This record gives sequence, structure tokens and C-alpha cells, in this order.
Amino acid sequence: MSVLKRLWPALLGILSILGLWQVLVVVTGVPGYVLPSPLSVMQAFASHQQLLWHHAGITVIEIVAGLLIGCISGLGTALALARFHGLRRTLLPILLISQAVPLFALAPILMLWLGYGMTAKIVMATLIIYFPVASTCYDGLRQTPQGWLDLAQTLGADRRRRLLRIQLPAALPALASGMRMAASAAPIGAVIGEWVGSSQGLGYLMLDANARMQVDLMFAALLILVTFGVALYFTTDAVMRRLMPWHEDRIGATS
Amino acid sequence: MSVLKRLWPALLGILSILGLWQVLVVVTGVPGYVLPSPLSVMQAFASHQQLLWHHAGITVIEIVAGLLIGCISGLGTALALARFHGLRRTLLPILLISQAVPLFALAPILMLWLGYGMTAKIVMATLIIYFPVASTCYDGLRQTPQGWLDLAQTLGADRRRRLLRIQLPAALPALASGMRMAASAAPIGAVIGEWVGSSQGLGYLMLDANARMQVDLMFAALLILVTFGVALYFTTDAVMRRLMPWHEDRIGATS
Amino acid sequence: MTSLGFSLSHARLAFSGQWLFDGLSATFAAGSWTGLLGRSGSGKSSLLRMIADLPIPDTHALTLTTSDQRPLAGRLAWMAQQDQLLPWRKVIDNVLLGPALRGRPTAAQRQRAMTLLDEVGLSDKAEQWPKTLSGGQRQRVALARTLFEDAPVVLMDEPFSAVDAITRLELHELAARLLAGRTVLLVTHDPLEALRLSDRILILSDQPASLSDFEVPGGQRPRALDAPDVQRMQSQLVARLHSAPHTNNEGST
Amino acid sequence: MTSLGFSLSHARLAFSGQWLFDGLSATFAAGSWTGLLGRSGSGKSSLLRMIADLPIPDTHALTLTTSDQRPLAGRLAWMAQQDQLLPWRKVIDNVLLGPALRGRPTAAQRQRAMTLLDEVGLSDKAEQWPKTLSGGQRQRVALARTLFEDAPVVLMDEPFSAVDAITRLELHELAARLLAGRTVLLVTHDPLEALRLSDRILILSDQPASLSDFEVPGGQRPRALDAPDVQRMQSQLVARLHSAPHTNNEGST
Amino acid sequence: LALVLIASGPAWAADDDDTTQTTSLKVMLDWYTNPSHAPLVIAQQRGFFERHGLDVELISPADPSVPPKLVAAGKIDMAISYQPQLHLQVDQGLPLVRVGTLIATPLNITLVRADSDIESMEDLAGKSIGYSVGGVEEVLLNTMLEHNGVAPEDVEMVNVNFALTPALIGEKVDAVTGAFRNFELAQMAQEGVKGRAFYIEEEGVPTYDELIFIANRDTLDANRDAYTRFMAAVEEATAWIINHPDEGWKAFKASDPALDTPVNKKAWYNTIPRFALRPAALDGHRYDAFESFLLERGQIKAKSPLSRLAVDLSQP
Ligand SMILES: Nc1ncnc2c1ncn2[C@@H]1O[C@H](COP(=O)(O)OP(=O)(O)OP(=O)(O)O)[C@@H](O)[C@H]1O
Ligand SMILES: Nc1ncnc2c1ncn2[C@@H]1O[C@H](COP(=O)(O)OP(=O)(O)OP(=O)(O)O)[C@@H](O)[C@H]1O
Ligand SMILES: [Mg+2]
Ligand SMILES: [Mg+2]
Repeated sequence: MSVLKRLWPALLGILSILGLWQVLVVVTGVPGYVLPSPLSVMQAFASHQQLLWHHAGITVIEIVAGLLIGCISGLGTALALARFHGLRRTLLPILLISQAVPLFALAPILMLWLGYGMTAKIVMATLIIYFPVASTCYDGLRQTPQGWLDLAQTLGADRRRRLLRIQLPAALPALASGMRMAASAAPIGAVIGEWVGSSQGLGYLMLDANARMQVDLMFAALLILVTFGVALYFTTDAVMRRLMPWHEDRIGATS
Repeated sequence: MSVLKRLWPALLGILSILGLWQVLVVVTGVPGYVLPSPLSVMQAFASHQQLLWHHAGITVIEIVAGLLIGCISGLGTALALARFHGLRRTLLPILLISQAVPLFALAPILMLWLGYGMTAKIVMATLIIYFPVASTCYDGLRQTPQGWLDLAQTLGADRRRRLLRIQLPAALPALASGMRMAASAAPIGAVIGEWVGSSQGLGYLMLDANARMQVDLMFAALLILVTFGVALYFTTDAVMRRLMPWHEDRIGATS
Repeated sequence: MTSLGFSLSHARLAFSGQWLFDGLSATFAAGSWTGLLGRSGSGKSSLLRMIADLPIPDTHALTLTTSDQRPLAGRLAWMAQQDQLLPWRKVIDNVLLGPALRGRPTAAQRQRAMTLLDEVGLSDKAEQWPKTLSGGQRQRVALARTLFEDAPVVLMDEPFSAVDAITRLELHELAARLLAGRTVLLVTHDPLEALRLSDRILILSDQPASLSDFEVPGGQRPRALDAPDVQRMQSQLVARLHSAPHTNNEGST
Repeated sequence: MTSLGFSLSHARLAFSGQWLFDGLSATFAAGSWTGLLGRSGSGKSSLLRMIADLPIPDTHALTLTTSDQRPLAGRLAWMAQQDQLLPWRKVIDNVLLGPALRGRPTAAQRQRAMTLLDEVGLSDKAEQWPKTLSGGQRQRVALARTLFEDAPVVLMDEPFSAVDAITRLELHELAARLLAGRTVLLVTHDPLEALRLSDRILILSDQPASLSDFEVPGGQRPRALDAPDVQRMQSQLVARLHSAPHTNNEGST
Repeated sequence: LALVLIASGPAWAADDDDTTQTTSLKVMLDWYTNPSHAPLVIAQQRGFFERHGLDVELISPADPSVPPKLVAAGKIDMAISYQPQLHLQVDQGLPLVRVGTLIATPLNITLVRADSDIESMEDLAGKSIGYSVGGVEEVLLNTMLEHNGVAPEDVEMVNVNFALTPALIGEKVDAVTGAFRNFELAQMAQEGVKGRAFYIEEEGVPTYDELIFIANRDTLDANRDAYTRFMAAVEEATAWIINHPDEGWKAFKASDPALDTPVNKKAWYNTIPRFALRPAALDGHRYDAFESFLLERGQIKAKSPLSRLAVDLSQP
């Protein structure tokens, strides 16, 4: 499978990181409560498997939901901005401002509004993803070569069809770039949400484990999170490639 | 000045947000510890001016340093990845993983290693900026039209010059997109750094004020941060445009 | 379809303060084919853009009247100097771009696009991506796309420049057949092509440029290349082009 | 500079399992000009890419030997069918792309680039961005860039296709003068151009294609267009091209 | 490289024998500066530290779990932490030891809205309870619940991070635990909501020192003298505060304009009675009892001897 093949270097990378990490721990003798060795993390992983998977399941749902909603609404915003001139003047600065606000600053307030359930976390993940996607998509939509726009005009396309059939496909490579980045940021959004208040999820588990000085368990949770983030990146990458059969990177992405 | 003209819609956006916010607070009667009214934020702003500017100064230094270092090292990584095939297999997954790790999880470790001075915060801001820049730049570098690469080959360019004189300029629009986004993320990086451990800076002030339930002061600090983030975005935008005199957006960015 | 003539007047265009032309006027009779010749950089493509009401970065103005007094927009097909194929649409879908941009292509339209592709000699490439085409093949797809539009007014900017001599002759026949009765404005660098296809030849020359007429052979389009008129007039036309001063290369005034 | 001849053999190329050509061979004598003609899509551009050792996505192979047995790389200039101007370099800097990609252009090189631009009639555009150029002007910049390289072997893919008839004749003179003694392989769709500029004409035809020679008029290049030989041979050449079957349009076998 | 620094211990350890010189101490608070830290702030401000030959730098973290790690790693000299946490950390092998007490009673309470139907801890069954730091707080709460006949599974625990008061007055949770009696009650009052507190030591948990000073056990002997002087300065500052509460408040809020809030003022007076009057003195029984309690609840693997947990700097 090409997906497996594409994941292979990532796995290699993970393994090499793990190796480095173990060496670092052994050589420097850094105490376990600062940086546990990968081996002890593996042990924690093995002995808390059920717990970890339970919380991972919840976080994964939050991440995937956040990613989907964030990407869709980000893309929608970009399309709306490209479509309606008027919106740009007002919406764009608002968008910008919303991005410049450190979400975590608002996280406690969000929690107060939305409660400590899953919604708040999905909203956080969504918000984190939303802006980068909207921004890259919009940037992409603005770069359509003039010739294609001219063509659309003489062929009698209305603004909507021009947007969807010309500008959007032309922006797909830029869009893919934004989506890939968003995919790797999604886990962070969900985890922040969980940190601010929750009773489930990997972020909760990490916080809890940290407070209990079970640093190895915390790193085990982190490991799942990272693995999932990387997998998400490659999945997004594969999906975007599937969407662009005509397009080829000049230098193979991961090959 | 065109910069002023460019900032104008942003200011308008800010004002309209403020208006909406005040209306929201008045209409819903949301308590001040959840969402203070802009008026009370302004009051807090006025009565804590000195305090705010003091902390803002520190955060601004962290942000600018983080942005510069992050952009330069991100661009450097992207160039290295595009230049050396071997690196791609190992470095790319590591990069990805580093991005998928919620940095705040590692913040205590970073603090242990780097202390709680400004360095740690600059490192955090740098890390937050680093990956999006590296990722978009690398994506951009990979999209060079084949014809130009062919040309470089027949003209006898070595890999280095091909990269710097063909691929890099060709990637500038994608790069600008990444930098713009990074600019608006930079404040977040610095603030996270401050949250993890510091006794100075806007992030510290915000957490502190939040813990004391001085939510109006927290929002005053937030306001400075957001204004700075937006200004940074537009500055970056202007700089990138200056770097690309030949390039025009098909739809004016903010006009 | 009734033919649609149009005329333009007071056409003026300047780039960075330098007039390319000013006060041009011309009438294009309904159903007539006009060949537009001129030195490279004389402003032919820009004139076509202006007629098609496409954006031009600098000062420009044009008064355009059609024979039925209604605007030209939507009744015009424009084939640019570059092929402008969309890389994400298969060859056949590039031909069907017009209907796709105005709605959803019907099966009949698809059929017609297939026929057109066949006529430009590319039926076997219908399901390929544009990037797999040669330069001449791309141009033929762009031509098929333009012909598909079946518009009463057709502007073509060097539509046959990238195909070989034989294919070019075939495409002449095809265009003459499919665009019969249309008002066609054809930019070309090939005097022979202009003589073969035009009812009238306009030469854009001088700086600021003006349009001058050149008499064409009689008879039905496309004319045979070995007709004595055509051969004789070719030399005349070339001589005439020669006498027109080079429009650029002399710096700003 | 000593002239450099080269020959190719066992050239083969297939796209998605269909052979465009297989077992082609040809010799290009040092200092000779070869015109390469062929129907659109017959594989001319691809052959040039293969000689220039440029990437081709599908099965291909070629044995290339030079007269001095050393590799061709670095001693070859290639002018593509598209102009490939870099939008971020001013016109003059596009001409100077070669030196810029190999190091830093010297003042003397800049001077030479200016002279070349003047010779292709674009000295007043030197400091403009490529996007402000017309199609023919872009092609002339690309030509200037290729001429600048002063390489012993020059591959040109329809280098004059976008310029008007008069400019074209001027560019012929220019190229003949500046590329004297170089080994030139010139793809063109204009039989007259081939007859005017070539020591030898090769026609790529049939499927899978083969190369066949066509006798050229004697005398010094560039030949006058009104030379009786040239006129006579033009009809012969066109007839010869006509007789070659259409290479594509017949589906896979 | 950074790890080498960690291993090398406090920088000042080298010139320790020169007692005439001022010794610098880096002290990390448990949380942002608040009235609980009054003796430190006052000692700093009124020069008590200086008089004892100390140059003290006070640092506040954003995450209370960080200071013990920094002390254990030798990055800072001393930190303020909580007694229950100390037991767990020592059990985990962190080289930490209590060297002094700042607040000598528990501050921890379980807090509900006075207008809620929760009259006693028994009523918490089926309710949601917010907390901010996992681990010990859960253990303490469970003890309190069981003491009142409520099964821990019958309540929903929600980590609300540090938004205890907002979560409660916003009615996002029914109760919060781990709130501080000197602070959160005042905070609620400020927002016009009356709170009802359940005091931890009255609900079946052995009493303990809420805020303690911890130091690195491995470098303790080298720094014993400096720590002793530090405790003396804190003791003087505490006495001064108790003698001059109003003047103390003025001095406290002058140290940082951000501290001047009505809530802090209220908390200031609430906190004064709870400061340890003899910071260096150790009630060994407390530590022993709490260690037994945690062992009983299965929170630690083995019982550490008192000497590993705490030292009494006032004893030679
Ligand atoms: N990447 C590709 N994938 C599949 N087929 C290709 C690809 N590139 C070229 N071809 C096919 O190879 C054939 C030859 O292409 P080439 O560009 O060499 O033709 P050419 O002789 O230069 O034609 P023209 O005169 O139109 O430029 C064409 O039929 C084209 O469709
Ligand atoms: N955006 C622009 N900015 C400045 N000058 C421009 C711009 N576009 C075109 N020009 C100039 O206008 C002139 C006419 O351009 P145009 O493309 O109309 O020429 P043309 O007659 O089509 O030439 P060709 O036969 O080479 O295609 C050229 O000299 C060109 O440099
Ligand atoms: Mg043109
Ligand atoms: Mg070709």
C-alpha cells in the first residue's frame, strides 16, 4: 500500500527519535521526573494500556471533529472572502484579530460558556485549525493566474462558478499545504481544551499524570498524541493528493 | 501612507468588534468575571498603563526575537530539505513529530534546561513559528514549475544556485503566506512561554490577572497583544510584498 | 444564428504614459473574417483584450457598438495567445469548460466536444491530462474549446502558431467551416494565413499605431495557397509589413 | 571555439506503453544546422529534451556520442517551446540567467546581454518585468537568453513561432550570425524557415516515428527567400510532409 | 549541555564557606504572588533577608507542579509547595525535603454555593466537583466523601484547572475542591455569591501544613546555614505582619500595583492567623501521621522515615 509506504519514513523517524532519546537519558542521567526514558514510557504504556486507549478514543473524536469543522469552515470563509468583495474589508481584520488572540487566554471563558464537555474541546480544536486554513486558502484563491480568470470571464462564468471551478482548483496546492499544517495542529487544540477543564481525554490524562508525578504515563499519553498527529498529517496529505491527480510535486514529498 | 491605509480596515474591524462586544455584554448581562465590558477593560487599561507597558515591552522583544529566529530557521530547514535528498527521509518526519507535540507539554522540560528567563520564552515563540514556516516554505519550494527547473539544468546551475535563484523566488508567494500566518502566531508562542514560567510579560500578567479574577486587566493585556499581533501581520505582509515587486495578488489583499 | 457585426472607435491604449495607439477605429462587418497583422509588440493582443472587455492594467478606452446595439458580452469567444488549459481538467473537460462554467455540460455537449476533438485530431487524447500534451496539441485543444462556444463574434490570437504546416492547413479548413457566418478577428504572424482566411486584412503599425487596410484576393475562404493571387499578394503584403516602421525598439518619446 | 558535432543512436521513447519512436539515430555534424520538422505531437520536443538530458516521465533511452567523446552537459543551450521567463527577474536579468546560475554576472556580461537585447529589438524593455511583455517579445527575450549562452550545441524548439514575419527574418539573420559554427538543431513548423536556415532537414514521421532526410538548397545560410531553389523546394517539402501519415489521431495499436 | 548544568547544582554552592558575603537564594513560589506569600514579600521589602545576609529572588510559576521539579533538579534553591504533594514526590524518589513551614494549617476546603441544596458533604452524591491539580486532591476528596458515606464513584470529577471560582459561580460544577479558605471565599464574596465551605480537617483527613518550604536534600547540608537564616527572616516578617496588619497590607500592595485588589485585601486579613509563627520548627508527628494516612490509602509505595521528609533547621 502506498499509504503504508508513505508512513514508513515517519515510523523510521519515530524510532530514531526514540533511540536518541534513550541514549540522551542514559548518557546525561537526567532524572526520570524530568524526562523519563523511552523504556519506562513503554512500560507505563503497557501497564496503563486500557486507560490510555480510553482517553485516546475521546481525544481522537475531538481532534477529528475539530479538524473537519475547522477545515470546512476555514475553506468556507476563504471562499466567502474571495467571493464577496465587501466581506473582505470587515471580515478579514476580524479574522486576523481572532487569530492573534491566544486561544488559551479565552479557553477558560470558552469553558465557562460551553461547559466542560466535549463541545468545548471541539470548539478549541476547530478554532486552532480554522484560521490557518482560512488564511492559506484565501491566499491561494488570490493567486489564480490572470489568464484563467480572463478565460472564465469570456466564457460567461458567474462569480460563483468562477470561484468553484477555476479559483478553487487552482488554489488546491496552496490549500493542501494549509490543510497539512492544520492536521498537525489539531491535536494541540484538543489538548489545550482538555487542559483547561475536563474529566476525560489524553490532555486530561497528561495533566493528571503530571500532577501525580507519573511523568512516564504523561509521556505515554504524549506518544499516542504525537503518533496520531503524524498519522493525521499523512492522511491529510494522501487525501489532498487524491484530490489532485493532475498535480505532482517537483520533489517527492516523503520519498 | 500606504501602510496606514492598509491598517485602516483593521482598525475599523477592531472598533466594530469592540462595539459588538459592548452590546453583547450589556444585552446578555454576562458577569464581569466571564467577559468584562470593553469599557471596563479600557478603565483597567488606563489605571494600569504603566504596568501594562512594562510587561508589553518584554513580550514584544520575545515575540520579535521569536519571529525572526523562527522564520530564519524555518526557511533554513525548508531550504535544507529541498537541497539534500537524504535529509528529507529523516528530518521531515522528525519535524512533523516535533510539530505534533503540544509544546506546553514540554514546557517544564524546556524551562528546566533553559531556565525561566527570556531565553525560554524566545525558544517557545521560535518553536511555535518554526514549523508552519518550515512546512509552507518546503511545500512552496516543491512546486517550482518543471520548465524552470529544466532551464536551470541546461544552464548549468548547481543545486545550491538552483535552489536560491529559481526555487526560492518561485516559492515566495507560498512563503509569504506562511510568514503572514507565523506572524500572527508569534504572540501566542511568547505568551505560552510566559505562562509556563516567568514573572514578567503580558502572558504572565494575563495569567496572574486571571488567577486573581481581574478579568478586565487580563483583557487589557490581551488587547495589547492582539493589536501587536495584527500589526505584525500587516508588517510582515508589507515586507513580503516589498520582496515581490513583480507579483500581484489577483484580488487585492486588504483593499 | 444571425451574424453580428461590430465596430470600434476611439480605441486608445497607453502603458506607463506611452501611447500604443490612440483614436483607432475599425468596423467588422457581420460574418466577415478580418486578419490582424502587425509587428510584435504593436498591441494586437491588447486590442483583442479591449474588445473582449478584459482587464488591462493601464490607461485604455474603447467605444464599441454592435450591429444590434446590444452589448457584446456573452456573445464572444476569445482564444488567447497562450493556450490557458486548466491542468485539473482532462482534455475533453477543457473543451467543455464553457458549459461547465455556465452550468452543467449535457451529454449532447459532451458528444459535440468529442466530435470537435476528433476534428482537431485529438480524439485519442480526450481522457488525458493537459500536461501530457505537446505544444501543438495544447493549442488545438484551446482551439476546440473556442470553436465549441459557437459564438457570433470570435477573437483569435495566433491560433495556429504552434502547429505544423499540414495540420495548420487542416485547421484552416475546419475553422472556416465551423465559423462560417461568424464575425472573426484573427491575429496572425503568417501573411499567407491571413491571405488565405481573411475577407479583409488590417495592419497595425507606426507608433502610436494606426490601422491600415490591405486588399485581399477575391474568392471563397479558405483560399488555395497556390492561387496566383495569393502568391502575388503575399509578396506585396510582406513588402507592406516591411515598410511599416518597427513599433518598439526606439525608446519612449 | 571549436565546433562540436554529436550523434545519437538507439533513441527510444514511449508514453504509457505506446512507442513514439524506437531506434532512431542521427548524426549532427560539427557546425551544421539541422531543421527538424514533423507533425504536431510526433515527438520533436521530447527528442530535444532527451538530447538535453532533461527528465521525461516515461520509458526512454538514448545513446549520445560527441565528436570529442566528452559529455554534452554544460556545452549545450536549450530553448524550450515555452519562453520560461522568470517573472521575478527583469528582462535583462532573464537574459543574464545563465551567468547568474553559474555565479555572478560580470559587467562585461551585462553589457553583452544589453547588446543582445538591442539586437532582438528590446533594448527599451531591459528594465521591465516579463509580465509587461507581449508574446513575441517574451520569445525574443528567451532567444536572447539562449544566444547569450554561446554554447557549441544549441537546441531550439520553435524559437520564432510567436514573432511577426518581418521580425522573424531579422532574427534569422541574427541567429545565423551569432550561431555561426555552432551545431544547431532547430525544431520548426515553417518549411520556409527550415529551408532558409538548415544545412540539412530531418523529418520525424510515422508511428513509431523515424527520421528521414530532405535535401536542402545549396548556398550560404540564411538563404534569400526569393531564391528559386527555396521556392521550388518549399512545395516539395510541403508535399513530403503531406505524404507522411498523421502520427497521432489513430489510437493505440 | 543543559543537563550538565542541572547536575552541577546551585551555582552559589561554591562560595558557601564565605559567610560574610551575602548569599543569593532563588526561591520559587507555588503560584502567583498572593497574601499567602506575605511573609516573603514583606521580608524582602523591609530588608529582613538582607539583614540576614541573603539576596533573595522570588519567582512565580504558572504551574504549581513545576517548582518541586526545579528544586529537585537543582535549578532553584527553595520552593513553596504543599505538604501532601511532598509525600508523593519523596515517594517517587525526588530528592526533596521540607525545610520550613509557611502556613501551618490546611487551607484546603470543598466549596459549594451557599444557595445550593448541598448542606453537607453527604449531599455531594451525584454531583460534579471541580478541582485544579490532580493527584492528592482527589485522594483528599475521596477520604472526605467516604468519611461522609459517599462513594467516590458517585461524584463526577472535573479538572477545571485554575478556574475554581468561575466554574462554581458560573454553575458549571456543583462544588469545587482544593479551594483555599483564605482566598476563594473572598473571591466569591467579591462577585456577590456566598459560599459554603467544608473544612478538610473536619471531614476525616489528618491535619497538615498547607504551604511549606522545600529544598534539595542532596545539597541541604551545604546550605543549611543560609536556609536557617532565611527562616529567621521569614519568622521576623511574620511577626511584623501580625503586629502591623494594616501597615502590612499597605506595604504588601505597594510591592506590586497589580496586587491592590479588594479580594486580596480581604484575603490578607483572612490569611494572617494562618501563618506559621515558627517557620523552621517541625511537627514531626504531622508528617508521620500523614505518611501513614497516604500509605493506608495506597497512594505511596512505602513509608519514608521522617528524616527523609523533613528537617528541623532549628534543631542543631
Ligand atoms: N508526460 C507525458 N505523458 C504522456 N504523454 C506525453 C507526455 N509528454 C508528451 N507526451 C506525448 O508525446 C507526444 C510527443 O510530444 P512532443 O511534445 O514531443 O511533441 P512535438 O513533436 O514537440 O509536438 P508539437 O509540435 O505539437 O510541439 C505527444 O503525443 C504527447 O501527447
Ligand atoms: N501590463 C503591461 N504593462 C506595461 N506594458 C505592457 C503591458 N502589457 C503589454 N504591454 C506592452 O504593450 C505592447 C503591446 O503588447 P501586446 O501584447 O498587445 O502586443 P502584440 O501586438 O500582441 O505582440 P505579439 O505579436 O508579440 O504578441 C508591448 O510593447 C508590451 O510591452
Ligand atoms: Mg500578442
Ligand atoms: Mg513541441
